[in-house]
Amino acid sequence: MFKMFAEPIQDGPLRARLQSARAGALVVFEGWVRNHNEGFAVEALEYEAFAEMALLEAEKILAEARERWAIEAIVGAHRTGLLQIGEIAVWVGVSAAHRGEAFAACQYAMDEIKRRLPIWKKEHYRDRPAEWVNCQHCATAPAHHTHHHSATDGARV
Amino acid sequence: MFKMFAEPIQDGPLRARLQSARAGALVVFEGWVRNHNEGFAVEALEYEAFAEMALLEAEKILAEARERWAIEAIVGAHRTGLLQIGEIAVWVGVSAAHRGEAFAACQYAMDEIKRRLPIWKKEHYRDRPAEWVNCQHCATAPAHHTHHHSATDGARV
Amino acid sequence: MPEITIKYFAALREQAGCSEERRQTAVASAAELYRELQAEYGLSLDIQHLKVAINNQYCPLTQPLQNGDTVVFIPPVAGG
Amino acid sequence: MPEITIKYFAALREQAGCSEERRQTAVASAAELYRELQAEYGLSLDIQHLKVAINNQYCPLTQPLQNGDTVVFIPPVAGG
Repeated sequence: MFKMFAEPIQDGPLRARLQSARAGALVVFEGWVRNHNEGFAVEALEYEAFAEMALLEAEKILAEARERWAIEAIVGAHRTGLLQIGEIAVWVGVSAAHRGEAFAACQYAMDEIKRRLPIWKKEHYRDRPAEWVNCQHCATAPAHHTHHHSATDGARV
Repeated sequence: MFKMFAEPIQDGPLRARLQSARAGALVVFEGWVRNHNEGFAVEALEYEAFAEMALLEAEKILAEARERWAIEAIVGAHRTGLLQIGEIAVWVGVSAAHRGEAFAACQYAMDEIKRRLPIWKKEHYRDRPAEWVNCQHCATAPAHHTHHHSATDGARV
Repeated sequence: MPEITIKYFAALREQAGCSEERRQTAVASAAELYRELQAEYGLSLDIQHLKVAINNQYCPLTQPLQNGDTVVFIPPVAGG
Repeated sequence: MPEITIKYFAALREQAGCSEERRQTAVASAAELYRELQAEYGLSLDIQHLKVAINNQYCPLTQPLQNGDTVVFIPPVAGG
């Protein structure tokens, strides 16, 4: 199960899906809005999603995780709209019999979510105009900038 | 900060210690009592701790994690007493600017907690007498059993 | 001429000034469509940094367009 | 003779029938102390599977004991 939230992510219903008497391990990842990125003071973030495709792609990622590791359940969520510092932008939880599988599946899902979901963020800075992360680099310095939709370039967490 | 709980672990105060405007990532691990171990149906677990040393050793582990990875905060907790299926036996949370560090530090702390803290568990089975995990093996089959306090032998998660 | 729906997100949405439009066009591929839009709106993103999805499926930029297709040009993503 | 405090946990606690005791003993090391206790209580754990902590510090089993020491024999752990 993967959900998009326009309001603050409530983890209660997400966690409920992970409960299992067979599970000995739970790993939860939360991506928080932090107050800086690449040296600039950030005041807020705006997330925009191509929701239909993001949900399709997210379900593919969760299915891949279930196929690759012996886990009980995996659940994710992503926020859209304007977020303040400290708010949860992304949430992934995995339950499994053993902790190695829970860690690996959670980390895989997060890497792929950042790499593949059609979701964008606009950073609102304290000292300069807001900009869409990655896009402005591409527009202004394409010759020196070769990330090709990389997961890490300009990524937040 | 590491705490021992004789009552159910409440994660609210633990999570509060992890808050940081500089953190973009939170990883939380929970070890749950599961309903089986090594093929036997488990009905409950009893944890006993040499609390003074467990706390000393746990603080060493958290300090090692802070030294090795760029993290904002790391907090842990371990339960003692009789636990039912689904209850939280161990809790570790890590906040960091970036997710790689949060995952690595959390996983390291869990590995070391299982390996080093003087804490024992007695498994109460459905179909046979309760036993202290690891100890009975040592007593009854020392010649065939060479774990030497290993982290994985008979471990739950 | 085939009629195409185009959805815009993030920087492209701001530059196009709308989030969705329908247009009749004779272009042969997604790449040609992007050049048409780029000329009209002054879209700043170079096509080499975009992916394209047609009817919610990622496709090559050379994909021919059919009447009724929904096309989305996808800037470098930054979720999470 | 030196007086030693011994704390018992888990399987050792159940076999010794107590969680703590003080005893006067002439043994020269932690290992000798364990053999003394093993003979008295029939402790089933072989010493090769134990660690020893003296005054909350892990020590070699050969460590000599001092008056006032607190000794804990630590069976294979199973926390988490």
